[in-house]
Amino acid sequence: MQTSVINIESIRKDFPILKRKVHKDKPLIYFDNAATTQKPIQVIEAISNYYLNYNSNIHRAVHELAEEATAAYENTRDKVAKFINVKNREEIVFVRGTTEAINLVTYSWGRQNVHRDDIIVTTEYEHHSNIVPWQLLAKETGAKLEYIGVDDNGELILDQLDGYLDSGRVKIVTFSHMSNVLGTITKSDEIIRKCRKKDVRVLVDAAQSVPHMEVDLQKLDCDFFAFSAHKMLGPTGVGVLWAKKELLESMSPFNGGGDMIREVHKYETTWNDLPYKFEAGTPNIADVIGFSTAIDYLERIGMDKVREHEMELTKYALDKLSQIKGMKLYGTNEIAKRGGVISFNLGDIHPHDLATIIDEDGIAIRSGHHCAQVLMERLDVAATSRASFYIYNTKEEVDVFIRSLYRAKELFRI
Amino acid sequence: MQTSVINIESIRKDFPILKRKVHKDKPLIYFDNAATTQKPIQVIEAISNYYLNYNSNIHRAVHELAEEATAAYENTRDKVAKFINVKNREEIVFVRGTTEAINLVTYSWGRQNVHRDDIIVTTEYEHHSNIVPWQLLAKETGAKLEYIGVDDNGELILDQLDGYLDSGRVKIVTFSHMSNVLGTITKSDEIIRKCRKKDVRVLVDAAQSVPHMEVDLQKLDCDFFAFSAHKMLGPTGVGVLWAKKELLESMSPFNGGGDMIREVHKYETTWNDLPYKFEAGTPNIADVIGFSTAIDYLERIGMDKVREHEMELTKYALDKLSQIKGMKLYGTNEIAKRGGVISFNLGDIHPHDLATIIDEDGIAIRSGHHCAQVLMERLDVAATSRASFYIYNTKEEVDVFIRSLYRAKELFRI
Amino acid sequence: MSSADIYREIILDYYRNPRNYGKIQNPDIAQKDSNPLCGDELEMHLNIKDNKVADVKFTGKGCAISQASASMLTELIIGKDFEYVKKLTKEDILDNLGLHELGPARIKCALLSLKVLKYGLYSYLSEKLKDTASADRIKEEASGLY
Amino acid sequence: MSSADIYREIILDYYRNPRNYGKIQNPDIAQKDSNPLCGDELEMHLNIKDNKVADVKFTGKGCAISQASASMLTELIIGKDFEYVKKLTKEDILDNLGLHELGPARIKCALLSLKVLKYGLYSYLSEKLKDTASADRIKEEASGLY
Ligand SMILES: Cc1ncc(COP(=O)(O)O)c(C=O)c1O
Ligand SMILES: Cc1ncc(COP(=O)(O)O)c(C=O)c1O
Repeated sequence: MQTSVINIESIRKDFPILKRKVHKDKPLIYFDNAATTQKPIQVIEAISNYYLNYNSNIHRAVHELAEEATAAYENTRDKVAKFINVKNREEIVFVRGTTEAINLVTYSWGRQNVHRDDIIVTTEYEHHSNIVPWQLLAKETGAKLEYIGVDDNGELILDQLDGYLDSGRVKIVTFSHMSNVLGTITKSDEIIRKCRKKDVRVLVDAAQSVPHMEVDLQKLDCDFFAFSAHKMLGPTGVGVLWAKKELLESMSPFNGGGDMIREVHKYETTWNDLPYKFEAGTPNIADVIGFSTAIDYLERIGMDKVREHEMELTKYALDKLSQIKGMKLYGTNEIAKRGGVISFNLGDIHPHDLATIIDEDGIAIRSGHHCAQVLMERLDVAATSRASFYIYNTKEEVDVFIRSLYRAKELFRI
Repeated sequence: MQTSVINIESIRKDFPILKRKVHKDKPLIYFDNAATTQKPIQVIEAISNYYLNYNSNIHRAVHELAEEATAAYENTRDKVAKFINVKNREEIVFVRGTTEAINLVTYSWGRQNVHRDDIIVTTEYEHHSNIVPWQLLAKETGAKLEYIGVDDNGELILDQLDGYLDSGRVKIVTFSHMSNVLGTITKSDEIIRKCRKKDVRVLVDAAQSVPHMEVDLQKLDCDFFAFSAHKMLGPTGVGVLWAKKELLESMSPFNGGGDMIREVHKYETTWNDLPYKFEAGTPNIADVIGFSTAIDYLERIGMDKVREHEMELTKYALDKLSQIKGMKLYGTNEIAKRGGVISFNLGDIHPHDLATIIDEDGIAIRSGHHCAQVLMERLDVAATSRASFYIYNTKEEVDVFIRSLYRAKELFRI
Repeated sequence: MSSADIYREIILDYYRNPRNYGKIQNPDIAQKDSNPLCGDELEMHLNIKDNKVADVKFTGKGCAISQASASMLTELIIGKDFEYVKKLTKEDILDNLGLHELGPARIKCALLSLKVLKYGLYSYLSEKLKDTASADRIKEEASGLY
Repeated sequence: MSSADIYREIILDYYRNPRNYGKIQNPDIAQKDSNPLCGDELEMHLNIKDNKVADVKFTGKGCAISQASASMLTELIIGKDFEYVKKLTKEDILDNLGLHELGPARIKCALLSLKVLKYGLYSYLSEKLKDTASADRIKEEASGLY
């Protein structure tokens, strides 16, 4: 029972973990993709292959291994640039993940550009990674942090942005391209258009969008853009910060150390060219190289197909879920406005209890606050359960999931 | 021709890359271990195994994959604690590498504790990673950066430290446990004793020591300690910051984001317990797990044996090198005072040219400033060539290296 | 253990109808904690009289395991000697709940209330009774619980 | 290419006895750069008269390839039309050196002097001649060299 758009049977063969059993004999149903995705064998082998055949530190040596490793590492940069359609490869900075990317911006750009009484605007549906760094910056600089609210359909109340912008004191607006709890796809174009008019900077947290839909940075006219490899078939420990060249050039470095310098003297140092100025120390070479293969994999499927598949699956799941008595679903039910992330609560079953119960049936979902406690407060819940899909998930798996939810209801006698 | 202490034949079998040929038909001789080491098959397989069988995000989910991944990730923390003999596992913070570890300290501890006119003491033989972050901190706070000089034997002139300490204004002394250029093993005990008397903090950059000798943090009474997995058979993208609990507790966080928080509210946030307060965002899970296997591997050999083997090899190489006319060797020739890192210059052959020539013979060495430009200025050279050894290197390889140096001399007609 | 074993009638009952839920005015011990990984919160209030637990109440939000565990813990200690409370172990709690072999994530839910209790005792012992030796031991126990 | 092909007599001669090594007092163009990866440094000075390279000198430290390349570049352009210099390409330099198929790390050594020259031309064109169109093109070329 696959969706109509992609050949899931052949895709699933590339993911050896999907053959494993959990709790002795239950086939794994992995619905925790918003947390991290599984990796195709091609990515796993690309990493091994690096270590088996051309492992070396990069950039500074002239021996053959170093040249091969450097070429492969830098090749990923080109691939990322193409994947999100940016012109200048030197605008792609490799970091550990979305979290580090955003912290790089708050430390390097923020401390230079945000001052007392300035306003930083974020939203109520942000991941902690896009709240806490700004709180730290606000505390250090005396700036104010303001939130765009979320309406009952799970969408941002953009009128509130107008109010903030009218103050003339907003320095940056930062928001997630897609909510990791509600699945809402943010109306980025509208926000960016408004910000452009007031010359306000925009950061897009794309941790949940780049893995699941086509993104074109030459159309999306933001200033900073961050995402993680591990949420898009890639290895853990790699992420990307993209920023406009002029901005990166104007920013002081974040971490100091090897590779990011031009000349070090005892009391003064000059910086290397972009993007190296922001890549201090030995980077995560093997995993950056592995990430390249993940992008290849997604490109071969086609991001439009990935999106279509997830829409079909999400619609299928929402239809079935909404028929369960006692089911509370969060976020919009307009499929075009959301990604393949479904948050819910079932009766008075606490999400942790629910996750434990359905884990017994082999189903991995996430339960808790999903690093979005501000949103939990807004929704007035302590936690939700969250199922999130990716290219290897099937309608059949959704059926097993639904049956497991009925079992949970029985156990809780509701 | 192996050294007397370890069974190299059997070790070499674990490193598949050593079977590869470079420049068509030359067996690889890898002498660039100070930059990064090769990885045994066990480590490579541990990483694959994670992705093939239990890849999941950690700490926050209750499903079986997440529990397995969390246990394996946290198990590495225990292993690291034991390896460097620290009592409290929560003092082990995983970072990307030594560079990030030191930056974490300068940002989190430094900005809280270092003020205008305070003195930060470093040394002339530091890696850029242990200079540039302190320069950035000094610039921000108005503190002064002072250097302990290096004598002609390649050792620190510790009298100079006394002078700085007498000023009563020193806040921290930071030095590498072993120089990555000269191989000098720093007299850490003496430095630390002096600092303790004046209640001055000490950071030890252990990037070159932990991989090559036994380290016991209950004896070495420093405050901060940093090293990288990739220089000790482990994967790229993982490093360790160890610091005393009281210090970590007193420090404000570095990066903000998921996992490092206790409770996030719109305008205020509380921090998670140690060590999580300093591990923001999805960590490099796979590679932390792989690192554990690297430690197992080293423990099986025994760090005393690793050290002995390298001493024997270094002595062998130094003897042969010093017989080459026109050879300039840097650093002490007392084997007990140095590690397996040999920097040299041969006649007027520039190190890059030398590296290119011997690369043709399959030998990978490093040439350049080795991220130690301050030391290059002190030595009054633009660059050196550097050969550095590890457990899989043999005397036979040293012989090939020596022959290749004679070929370089011929090519340069010296 | 399987869900059917965990979510027995009695656990669900304590989850839905928690005994000793609420707060005490001017308690001798008031302690609060949360589990940063799942967001569960728990606060315990105790009154100590004549070396006995004269009253105990809790408030919190969280899963069935953490709430039932907290509620059952209050019942376990009310009226008991202070010494008894000081000696409570992880195993006592799990026995009392009838929950064993919980996974590493869920065992935290079961033990959150004991952790809160122990930290409360620690403050009480060190600040009010000036018994630093016992206090330190209990703090150690609390931080090593999970 | 093999070392024997790279380190020919002529390259070593230019490395050891660099022609046009030194500085010019009050040069029309003075440009400096370093290769952050290997630490090689290079500075070029030029005088332009009647649309011709009247004089050119360089100083620097680095490997045989980078120093020989710089020295041979000065010889190549001295006395030449300004237009000729503006049009110099990567291939011209490598032809002149007789070095082809250098690896990605070493090709930077061979091209550092051309990069410095182009950045120098860029400043001269944009600041002194106000020819922003040519200047921008040359800057683009310089930054795309390697
Ligand atoms: C002494 C020393 N310190 C710091 C570093 C930086 O380590 P990393 O690049 O892994 O951050 C290195 C190695 O590059 C080193 O040799
Ligand atoms: C919307 C969003 N932003 C940021 C993050 C943080 O990403 P990472 O943990 O890879 O740094 C995540 C995922 O955890 C996310 O979903």
